[in-house]
Amino acid sequence: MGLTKEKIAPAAEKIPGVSYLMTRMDQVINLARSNSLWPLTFGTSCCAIEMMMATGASRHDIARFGAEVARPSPRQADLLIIAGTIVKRMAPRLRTLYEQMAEPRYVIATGACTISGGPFIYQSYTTIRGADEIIPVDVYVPGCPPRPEGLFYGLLTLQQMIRKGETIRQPGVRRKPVLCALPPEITLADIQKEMEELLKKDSEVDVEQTRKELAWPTGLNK
Amino acid sequence: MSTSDIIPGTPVNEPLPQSELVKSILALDLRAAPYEGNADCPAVQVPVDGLLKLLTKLRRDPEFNFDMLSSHTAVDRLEQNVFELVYYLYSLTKQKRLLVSVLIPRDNPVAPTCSGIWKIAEWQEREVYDLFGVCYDGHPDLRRVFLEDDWQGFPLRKDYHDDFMLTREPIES
Amino acid sequence: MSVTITSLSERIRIPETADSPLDTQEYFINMGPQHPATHGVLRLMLKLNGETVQEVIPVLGYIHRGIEKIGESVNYRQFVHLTDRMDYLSAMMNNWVVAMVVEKATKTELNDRIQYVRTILAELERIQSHMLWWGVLGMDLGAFTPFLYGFRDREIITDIFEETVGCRLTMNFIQPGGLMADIHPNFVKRVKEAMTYVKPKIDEYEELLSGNVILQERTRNIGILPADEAISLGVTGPPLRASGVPYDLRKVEPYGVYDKVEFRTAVGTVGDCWDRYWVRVEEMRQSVKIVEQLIDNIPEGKTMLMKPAKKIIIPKGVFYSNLETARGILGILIASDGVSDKPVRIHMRSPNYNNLWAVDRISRGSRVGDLVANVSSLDLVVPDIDR
Amino acid sequence: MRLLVQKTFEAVTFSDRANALLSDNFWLAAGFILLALITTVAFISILGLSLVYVERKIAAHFQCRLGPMRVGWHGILQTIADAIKLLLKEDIVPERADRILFFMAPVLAILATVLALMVIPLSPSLQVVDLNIGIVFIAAVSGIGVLGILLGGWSSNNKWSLLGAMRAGAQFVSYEISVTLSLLVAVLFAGSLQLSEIVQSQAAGWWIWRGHAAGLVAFIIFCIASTAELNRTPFDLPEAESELTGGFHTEYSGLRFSFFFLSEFINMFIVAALAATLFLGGWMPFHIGGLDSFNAVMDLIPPGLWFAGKTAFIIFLIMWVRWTFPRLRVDQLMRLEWKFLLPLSFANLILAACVILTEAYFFA
Repeated sequence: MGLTKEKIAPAAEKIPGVSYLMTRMDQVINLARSNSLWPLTFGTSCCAIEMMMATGASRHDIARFGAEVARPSPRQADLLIIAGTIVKRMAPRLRTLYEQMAEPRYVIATGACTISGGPFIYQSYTTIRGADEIIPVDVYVPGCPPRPEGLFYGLLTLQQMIRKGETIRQPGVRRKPVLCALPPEITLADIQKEMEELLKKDSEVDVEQTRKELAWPTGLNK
Repeated sequence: MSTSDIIPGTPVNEPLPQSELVKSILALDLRAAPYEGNADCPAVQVPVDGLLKLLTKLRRDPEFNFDMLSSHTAVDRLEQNVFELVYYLYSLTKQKRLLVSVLIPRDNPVAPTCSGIWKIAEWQEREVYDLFGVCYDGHPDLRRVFLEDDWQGFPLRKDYHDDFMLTREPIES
Repeated sequence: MSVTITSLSERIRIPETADSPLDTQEYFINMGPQHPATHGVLRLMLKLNGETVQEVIPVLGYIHRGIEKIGESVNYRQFVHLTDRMDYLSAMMNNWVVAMVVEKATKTELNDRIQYVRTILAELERIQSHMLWWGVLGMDLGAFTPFLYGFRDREIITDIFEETVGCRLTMNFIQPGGLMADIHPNFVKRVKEAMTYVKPKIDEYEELLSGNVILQERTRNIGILPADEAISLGVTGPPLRASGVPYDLRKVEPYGVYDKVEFRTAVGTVGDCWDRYWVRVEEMRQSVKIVEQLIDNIPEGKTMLMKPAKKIIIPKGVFYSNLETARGILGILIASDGVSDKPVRIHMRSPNYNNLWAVDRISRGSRVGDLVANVSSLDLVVPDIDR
Repeated sequence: MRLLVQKTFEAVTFSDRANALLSDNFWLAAGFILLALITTVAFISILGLSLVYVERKIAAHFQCRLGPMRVGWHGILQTIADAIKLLLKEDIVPERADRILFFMAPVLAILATVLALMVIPLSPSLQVVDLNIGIVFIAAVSGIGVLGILLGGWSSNNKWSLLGAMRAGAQFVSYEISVTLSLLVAVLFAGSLQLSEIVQSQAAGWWIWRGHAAGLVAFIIFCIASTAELNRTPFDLPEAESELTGGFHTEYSGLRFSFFFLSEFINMFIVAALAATLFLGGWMPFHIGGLDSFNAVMDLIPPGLWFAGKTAFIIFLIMWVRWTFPRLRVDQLMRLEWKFLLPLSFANLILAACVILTEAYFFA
C-alpha cells in the first residue's frame, strides 16, 4: 500500500515497532504529498479557462491548498489536470506528457469532454471519448465546464485519496477511478464498497490488455 | 413534414433581383453567369477554367477592388456529384460583398489556387483540401492542416466513412 | 495539371550544409502543443538561427473536433451550443451569429428588446474577453500580477452572466428567434454596478502596465503589420484596426442596435504590438460606453419569437452572416436544401484561423521573446482556430 | 577546560573556534566541526524553506489573494510539505542526457551557494570563516553557480534547456562586471577586502549615504545587476516560463530540481546580505558620527537583528520588483548592461575615488 513498505524488506517488519513506525512515516509522506500538488500548465479548451480561474483568480485562489505552483515542465509537476477535449492528434502527446511526469503523479479529468467526449461524441471523427482511454484518471470532475469550486472539490477528493494511500499505482496497471462530485449523503467509502462489489473481477485493469479487447463501444448507438 | 412545420414568416423561394454589381460583372464578359441558387448577397457563377481570370480582375480592377477574401469553403453536393467552391469577397473601400461560386467534379476535384491574389487564400485552401480533398493547382504548400499527414479520406465529404465515428440514431417524435 | 501534396516532415527538412565546422546551422524547435505561451494546444515550429526567428510554421489540429461535421447532423438550435465551445471567450457573439444567419434566412424581424439585450450581452462579453487578454499578455511578457488582476475583474462580469444566463463561460443563450430566457430582474442594477466598477479598473490597468518602460520597450515597433498586408492576410478585428484600417463591422454594417449608440472605433497607426495593445484597451472603454448608453433604455417586449417546439427550416440556398467578435470577424455560411431542418453544410469563418497566419509575417527576424509578444498581441483562442 | 571554552567563545568565527579547539583536543574539535556542519545544513534548509514561504505569501498579497492557508497556521508548513514531496519524487534522467554532468550540475549550483554563504558576517560573533579576501572569494565562488546552470542546460539534451543555459551564461558574465565594479566601490571606501572590516568601517555611518552619490549609485547598480545574476524578473530570461517552458531546469525533477530551487532562494539571501553588509552597514547599528547619545540608543538593538532587518528589507524589495515588472528581451538585457550600467559603474568608481581622495565623507 504505502511507499515505505514497498522499499523496506519484509523481514524488517518482524522487529517490534518497525511496522508502527513505517505506518506513521507513510502517513506523514502521504500528508506531505497530498498538500503539495503542483499542477502542470495544461489545458486544451474551455475548461482551461475555468481552471485558470481556479488557479489564478484571486476570488478562488487554489494557492490556499498549496497548488498554485503551476509548473510548465511535466518533470516537476505532480498533478495533470486534463482540461478540455482530447482529440486523436493530441492523444499521443497527452500520453507522452503523462509519461514524462515523475512518480507519484495524479490525474484529474475536468469537464464532460474529458470524461466521455461530451457534446462531441456523435459524428466527430477525432474526439476521444474520455481521457481515460489514454491515461489512468484518479478523479473526474463533471461539468461543462465545471465551476472552480467543482475543481476544488475534485482536488480535495484527490487529497483524501492520497492520504488514504489509494492512488499508488503499478506502472501499466490502474485501479478503477472515483467520481468526485458526490451527492451529500453518499461518502467515498460507499462508492468504493459498491465498486469493489461490482468490479471485483477487474478491480485492476491492465491498460494494454483492455485496449486490445475493448473495441470502440458500439453499444452507445442504442 | 407538413406545411405547419414551417414557421410563419418563411419566404417562398424567389431569386433575388440582380444587383448593379452583378450586372457590371456580367458586362465584363469573363464567362461569369448569374448564380443559379439562392443567395443573400450579390452572387455570380463561373466555370472553373475562368475562375482565376475573373478573381484577378475583381481584385485588381479599381472599379471593384475586392481586397479581402473574407471566406472560402466548399459545399459537397453529392446528388449532383460536384463540389461547389464558394468565395466570399469583400471590398473594404467600396464596402461591397460578392459571392463567387464554382462547380468542380467530385471525382477529379482540381481548382486553380488564388493564393497569388490574396495571401490568406493559401491557408483557406489548405483547410478545404484537408476536409474535402479539393486539390489546388499551383498551391505553394498544399498539405493537411488539421489532420495528420497520413489520415485516410476527407472527413467533410458526405460519403466519408470512419469506423471510429459514432452516428446518432434519429429520435422518433 | 499537376498537384503536389507535401507533408510536415518535408516542410521542416533543413538541407545539410557541412562546409565548415564553424558554420552556424539553423534548427527547428517545437513550441507546443503543450507550451505556456501558446495558450492551449497551438504548435508553432520555429526555425531559429541562434535566438532569431527565421520562420514560423503553425501546426494545427490538436483540438480539431470536427464541429462543422457535427453541425451537419444537428439542427440550428442544437448547433448553437457547439459554437460556445469554439471561441469560448466570445460565446455570446458566437451564439448570435448563428441566430443572425437563421433570422436572416427566414426573414424574421426582431423586436427592440431582443436587440438591446443581445447588444449589451455582447459588449459585456467583449469587455471580459479583453480583460482576460490583458492579463495573459502581461503574463506572457513576464509580469504575473496583471494576469490575476484581469481575472479578478472578469469575475464581476461573469457573475452577471451567471445570474441571467445560468452559466459562466459556455452561454447558449442567444437562440435563433430571440433569447433563451428573459433577463434576470437584477440584471440592470448589476450591470450598472459592474460598469462603475470596471471604468476605474481600466485606468488602473493603464497605470499598472501601459506606462511601464519595459512593456513599452517590449511592444513598440515589434511585429509591425502594414495595412495592405493585413488586408491581404485576411486579418480582422483589433489587429487590423491597429494597422490603421478603420474597419469595424459594428460601424460599417451595423447589426443589433449599434446604429443607435455612439461610440468610436479605436484605430492604430503603425500596426505594432503596442497599437494592438492600445486598440484593445480603448475598445474596453468604448464597450463600457455602449453598455452605459443602452442599459437604461431596454424596452419591453417578448424575448422569444420562434416557438421552440417548431422545426426551423430555412429556404434552399447559401446564406452568410458575420459580426464582430472580440477577436475579429466571425462569419457563418449555411447551405440549406430547403427541406430538412439540418444544414447541408455549415462553415464557420473563424477570426482566429485567419489572424493566426500573420504570426509568420510579423515574427520573421525577431527574437523568441518578441514572438511570444506577437502571438499574445494577436489574442488567439486555439479551439476557434481548429474548430 | 574553562580557559578553552573562554578561548572558544572569544574567537569570532566558526573556523577560529575550530582552530582553537584543535590545538587542544582533536575529538572536541571534530565534534565541533560536525555540529557546525549540521547547523549550517539546518540553517540553509530552514532559510530556503522560509524564503519560499515568504515569497509565496508576498506574491499572494500583491495579487489580492491569500496564498497557502491549509497546511498549518496560515500555511506555515506548506513548504515543508513541498520539501518532503520533492525529496521522495521519482528522479528522472533523460535517456540521452549526459549522465555525469546531469548529476553534477545541481550539486555545483548548491555548492557555490553554500561557499558564498560561509564568509558573510551574520553578527559580530556569528561568521563561519572570516577570510581576508572575502569579497574576492564571493566573486569567485558565485561564478561556479552559473557553471552548474550551464552544465545542467547542456547535459539535459533539450533545446529549450540549452537556450536557457546559454542565456544564463551570457547574462551572468555580463552582469558580473557591474556587480564587481560596485563591490569595488565599497572596498575603496573601507580600504579592506575583509567583510568584517568593511562592517567595522561603517561605525560612523553606512556607505550608502556616507559616501555621497557614489555609495547610493553603487548600491542601486549592485541591486539591479545582482537581480540579473539571480535570474529573477525582470531578468528571468534563463527560465522564462512563457518563452522557454522551464529554461535550464526543464528536464530536472524531484531532488535535483529542488537543489536548483533552493540555491536560487539562498542566492537571493546572499545578495541581500551582501548588499546589507557592504552598503547598509551589515550588523552595524544606525550610527551618526558625533551624536554619541543617539548612537548609544541604537546600540541597544542587538546587531543580529539589525542584520536580519536590513536583509529582509532588500529581499522584500527584490520580491516587490519581481511581482510588478514584465520581462526584458535578450538583446535589451545586454544593451542595458553594456551600454548603460557598465559605463555608469566605471564613472561611479572614479567618483568614489575622488570622494576618498578629498576625504569628503559625511560625518568624517
